[in-house]
Amino acid sequence: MIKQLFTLVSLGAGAAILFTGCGKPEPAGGSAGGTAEKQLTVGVCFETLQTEFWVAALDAFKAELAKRNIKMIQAIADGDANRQIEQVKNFITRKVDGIVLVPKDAKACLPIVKAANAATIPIVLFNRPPEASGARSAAVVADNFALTQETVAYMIGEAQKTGQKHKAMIVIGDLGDINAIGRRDGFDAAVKEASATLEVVARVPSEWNQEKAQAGVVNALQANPDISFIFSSSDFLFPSIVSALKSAGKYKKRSEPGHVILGGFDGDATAYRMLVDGYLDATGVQDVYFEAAAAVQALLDMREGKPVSETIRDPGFVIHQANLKEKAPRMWGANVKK
Amino acid sequence: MKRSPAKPFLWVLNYASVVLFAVVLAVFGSLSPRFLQTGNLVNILVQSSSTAIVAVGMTFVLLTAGVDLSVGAIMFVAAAVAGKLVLGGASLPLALAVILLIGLAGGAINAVFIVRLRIMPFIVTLATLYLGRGLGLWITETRAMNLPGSFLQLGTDRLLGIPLPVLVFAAALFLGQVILSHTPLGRQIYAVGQDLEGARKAGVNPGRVLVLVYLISGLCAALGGILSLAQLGAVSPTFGSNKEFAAIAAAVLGGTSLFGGRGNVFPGAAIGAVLIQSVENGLVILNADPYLYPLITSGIIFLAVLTDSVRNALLAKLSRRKIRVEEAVSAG
Amino acid sequence: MAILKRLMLSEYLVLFLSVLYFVALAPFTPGFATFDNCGNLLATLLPLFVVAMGLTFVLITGGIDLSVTSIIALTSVAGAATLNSSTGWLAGSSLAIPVGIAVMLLIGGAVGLWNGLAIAKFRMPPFIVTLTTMMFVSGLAIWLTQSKNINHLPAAFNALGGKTWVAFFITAALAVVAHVMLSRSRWGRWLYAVGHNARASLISGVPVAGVTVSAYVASGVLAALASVIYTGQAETGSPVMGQRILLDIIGATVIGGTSLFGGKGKVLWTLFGVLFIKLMDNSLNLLDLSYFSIMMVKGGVILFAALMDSMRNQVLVAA
Amino acid sequence: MISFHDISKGFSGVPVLRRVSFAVAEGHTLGLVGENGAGKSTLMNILGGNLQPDGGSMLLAGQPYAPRHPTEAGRHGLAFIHQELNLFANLSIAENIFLTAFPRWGPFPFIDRTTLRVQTAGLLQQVGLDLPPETPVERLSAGERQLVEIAKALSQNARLIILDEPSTSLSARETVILFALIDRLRARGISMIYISHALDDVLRLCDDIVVLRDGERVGAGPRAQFTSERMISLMVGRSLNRLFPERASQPLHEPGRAELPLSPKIRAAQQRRPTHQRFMVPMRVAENVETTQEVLLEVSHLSQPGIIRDISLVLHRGEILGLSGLMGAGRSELARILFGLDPCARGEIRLKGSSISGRSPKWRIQRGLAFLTENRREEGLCMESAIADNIALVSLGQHTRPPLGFLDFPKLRQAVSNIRNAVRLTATVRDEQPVKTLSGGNQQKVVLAKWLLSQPEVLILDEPTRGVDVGAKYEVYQLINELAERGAGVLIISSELEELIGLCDRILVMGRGEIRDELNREEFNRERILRAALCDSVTP
Repeated sequence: MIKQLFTLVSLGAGAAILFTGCGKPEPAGGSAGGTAEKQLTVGVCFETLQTEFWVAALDAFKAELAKRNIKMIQAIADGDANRQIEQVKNFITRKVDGIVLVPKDAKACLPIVKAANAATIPIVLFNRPPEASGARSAAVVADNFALTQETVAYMIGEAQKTGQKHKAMIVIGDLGDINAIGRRDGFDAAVKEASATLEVVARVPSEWNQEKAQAGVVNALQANPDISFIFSSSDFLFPSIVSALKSAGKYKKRSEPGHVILGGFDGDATAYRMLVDGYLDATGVQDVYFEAAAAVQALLDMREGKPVSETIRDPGFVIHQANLKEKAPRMWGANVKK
Repeated sequence: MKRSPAKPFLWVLNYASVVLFAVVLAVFGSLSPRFLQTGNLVNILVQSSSTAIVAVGMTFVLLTAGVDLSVGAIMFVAAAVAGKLVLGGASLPLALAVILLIGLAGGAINAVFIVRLRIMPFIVTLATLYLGRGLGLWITETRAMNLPGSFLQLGTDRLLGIPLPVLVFAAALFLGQVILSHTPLGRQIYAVGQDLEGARKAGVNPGRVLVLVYLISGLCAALGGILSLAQLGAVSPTFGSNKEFAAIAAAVLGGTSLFGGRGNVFPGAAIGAVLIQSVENGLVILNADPYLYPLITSGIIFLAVLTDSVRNALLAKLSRRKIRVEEAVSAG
Repeated sequence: MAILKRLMLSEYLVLFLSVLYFVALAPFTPGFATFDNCGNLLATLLPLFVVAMGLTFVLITGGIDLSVTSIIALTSVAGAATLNSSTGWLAGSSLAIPVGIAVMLLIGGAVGLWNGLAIAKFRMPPFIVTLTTMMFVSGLAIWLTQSKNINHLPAAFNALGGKTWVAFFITAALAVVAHVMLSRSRWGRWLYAVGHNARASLISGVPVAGVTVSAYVASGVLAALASVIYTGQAETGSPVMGQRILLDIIGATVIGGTSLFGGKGKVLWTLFGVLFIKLMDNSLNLLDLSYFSIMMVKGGVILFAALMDSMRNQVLVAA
Repeated sequence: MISFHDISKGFSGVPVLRRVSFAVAEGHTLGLVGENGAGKSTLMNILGGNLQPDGGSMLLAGQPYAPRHPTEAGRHGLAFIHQELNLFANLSIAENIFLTAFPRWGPFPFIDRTTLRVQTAGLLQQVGLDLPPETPVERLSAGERQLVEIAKALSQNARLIILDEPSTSLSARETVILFALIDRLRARGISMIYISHALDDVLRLCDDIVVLRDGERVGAGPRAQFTSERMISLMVGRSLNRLFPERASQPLHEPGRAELPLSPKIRAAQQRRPTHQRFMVPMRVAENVETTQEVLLEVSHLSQPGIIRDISLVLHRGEILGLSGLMGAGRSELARILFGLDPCARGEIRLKGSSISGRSPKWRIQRGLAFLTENRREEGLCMESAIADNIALVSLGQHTRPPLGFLDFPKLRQAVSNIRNAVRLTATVRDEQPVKTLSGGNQQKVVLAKWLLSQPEVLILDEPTRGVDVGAKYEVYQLINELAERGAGVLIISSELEELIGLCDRILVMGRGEIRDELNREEFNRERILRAALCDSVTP
């Protein structure tokens, strides 16, 4: 009994330490020295941190806000729309001066935006546009659909150069995730035009899970050893795809014969490496830095009542062998500290 | 009881999971010739090896009427730390050793809370699931880590023409089954699962048994982690998530009871894991509509468990009659 | 020591812990103890409580229901598909909302019925049955909607969840009914009896199969009702609604003191459990912790609560 | 061998053992008797290291002995054979016997199956159990399991074996085997403590006898000094002049027994029969007292392949019908079929004229059928839940309040307290107390109370006095009598012949799932019954 009590107390202490230990957000997020006028606070609420892209984006915001000496507080909804509502309400409770929100999806965010409006706190939606509605907000978006379509179009161009017909595979993300769907649709749209050169023989659901992706690709290659065109809905799946290709002995540089045309989305470090090494043909890159800066700027403008356009488009860009040198600096994956 | 007329029929029921497995193979085989190619069958084994091994550990736990929800988290933490080490220039063997150690440590933590502090396994491992996931994300800074090729080597290397993962898979199964059916510990595990208090009265030390069981589970989780690392060559923030459910499903598919005391590693857990993987494999090979995957997989699992319980009901009936006959004999 | 003992034995232990937690953190947590925050807390607490109630019934019979989250998802999209004002089958009709909700409850009940029958009639293990149901139903929800969300829900419907006081009254009413059914009805007694000893109950004339099935149906229906609130709050029918809250639901119910082995549980306990979990969530992200530390603290606190509970039981045994 | 000196033990202040002292001589068998709750089990738990005494000491073979843990007791050569057997149904006989001492392959941690098999076979032969060692225990009858337990004790070459109620779950034949075995063991110089309510067995088997009452030693000495009468009077503290109340006679009245508040109807019935004023139990019909020709239960040509064959019987109002036979003769199976728990292929069951074949137990209960199973712990009670809840379970339906049909708690509470007085549940136990905290006798009374509350007309009682102490037994018998006298039909299954002979109007003898013989009260005769039961087995 006493022993138990002891353990209990020590455990409690442990929890407390955890609090204080984790209580301090990473230095980048911390306020960089107080200045004369009241320091602004911005709440950043991400839907998830499950892929490198989101981490990079969060870092981009940390950097951007630190640069402007704005305090940042963060919350991650871990993929739960209702929890996200709760978290933003918490921001409002804390009277932040602005909110950056990566909504779980384009529609579920409406009540959030309304709440922010009600509290007259400017809110910017990051990376995903809201549904048309009365709610006032600005949105910084890179269009999954358009950018994917562009990327795949480029890949198809590469494919046509080879002059023969290609069998294609797409690795689809989590069917419950709006991004995954946007990219899938982009792929389909692009492929539809090119039915002459391309036949889609495998659609592998990955649930954003590397193991499933890897197994899926291996199996697809088993079924169609002659697949020569693969699009991955996210760059973070490339390690799995590569290992699958390797085990099938199909992982070849562009220069080598039997090269499989590879394309992806996000533009992370892996993709960058693969581009440099000449394995990857193209990937659709979202310009995180542009997006972060634009979002923060929009917030400030809204505070000062300046007009801000409903949606700020991140053109994004397809990076490929041809434009690698020139585009690399703006590819977030090329700059991620490893 | 040897003379029971229903014997062949009973055999079919007894090996329901095996039969179902055969059916699945037959169906997919008939739909796509490629499915039954050795290459593909090997793929299935390789791909199911990780889950299967975790399921082996899970079977041990389930046999004691416990559950270990933390296996996925343990995999993640172990892989994350190992990844850091390797990227920090540590040697591969060291990394592997560390993974296994972390697995044991995870198991030990669960064991302490369950045995010493007498908290329900479900809650303890639920908590360690959260702790582990959080810890892992902390270590990886929620970034994906790409590991050097040496890991992938493990996944593709072959010994006597058999891929390493399959060998590890086989070894784990063999070991697990031997421990369960041919060592005192194994039989005591069954006893504890059947009736913990009774076991204590009978002089078994349930604490010791439980501790060992959770250690084994942790170790198997780590081993499973190594195998998936060997196939992925990377650690993503989702590494090992939902592994616990996959493992439990596999074990239960193999006829292991969640109430303890009944089940086995072979064919049980093995068949369970391989069956699920074959279904997903087959679906990809047939290029099925992605939306259908969960529907079909769950359908088949349900079917397997259904046959299993029908079988139990029938067995109960038959064995009741048998008892009567026996007693009539022994009374005569 | 004596006072500590009494506290530990009290069935309000979890409530005390929650209050303690609140008081302890209020000073350090900006905006924790404010009125609107308590509003938010309530808003997020209500639907979770509704699902957890259903789970409580099932746990009392000695089963478990992992399919509740998938029921939330399916009913969410089914309801939305019925009553949304753009593409809904009943778009604009005055019947839209009642029929839509009826559809949701019907589906929830149907899924529960499926679970119940599989478990009671075919003696299948609840865990695996509801696990497969979870996989199937959530897969179905996503398939039917082809991953798309459904919105343009009528304001009146959104109010059911969006307006916290409405949700509050719905939940309160449900809680009272559930409580009375458990403690004052014959059905309630049967539920506990089945959880304690199904064989003895059968021989004592308890319709064991019926009782079991009814528990799962109740769980399904309550999940559907929770879905009404969630959907209203999100103003959207989403095929992945509530996908990630399963562990929260089970955790809350069990922390409240409901036993996973059946025969033990109360609506009130579940309320405390839910309160505890939600307090934790809320405070943790007010504290601006990075989300992996949130996970870890959560784990720690769950262990802590469980430890309290097991100590309490040992005190009980000693006494 | 072992000696106890002033052993005292109390639970939360309530003394359970008061300075108990006695000794077991080397190679002797000591009979330990006493009512349930007299402290026998507590004493044995202390001996076995499950409990620590508050005061006093023990000497084992002259050495101070204070086990802290069951395993320690085992190491000292003590072996316990408990009332509820501690075997693992999912393991084989061999595995159960050697669970903690498997023979191994030399230094390796692997079980040496062949040695295991051989050794087990040897042990099974010693205890006279003719089954393959790898038979799963779930296939064994209660009696066979008992023998396995003893084999286990032998395997640990125990010097002191404690048998707690070993014969209760055994059929006549198995008892014979057991007793022979005990004699052999004693011949081998093994000391034993034999705890039982079957006093004749104690007299037959034991060299010395110790009687406990309320935690005190009230009698001790060599067998010669005892008769069952004396033991009973010592145990109960008052002398019962009869073991069995006479049928349909004026039951004796003891002071301090609870009076029941009676329904007007019953009261009216009483006015007519003043002799039955005492200890009434609520009954639907209280008119006809003598055994009548009115048939309550009629079973015709009931058959279930492999279970029972062509069973026909009638049970009249006010009759007590005994069902005798070996364990596994199909008695309990028949009962389960009658109650609708197991299927039956052919034949018909009629309750009060209307057929109830194929109906659910619930349906049968509502029409006045009640079934007290032989397996209290698994089928009779919810051990974890409160006494009151257990008692109320069957009759919740009769205690609801319109319009919503919610439970009427005051009414329910009243009914429960009436019934618990009627069955004379020990006054000190509280209604909220979980059943598992009760002694076997009180548990059985709770089961009875549960069924009496539903006011049945036909009761099927399967081993109603198993594991029940003498005093309680007597009260159970009286309850059964009253029920019959007040117009119920009782079908009672029992392995204790005396019980049936003392209680019944008629006895049916079953064997191999058939009815072998039928005896009316005047022709009751042990030999004939036994012969019918064991006609085709070795006669004792």
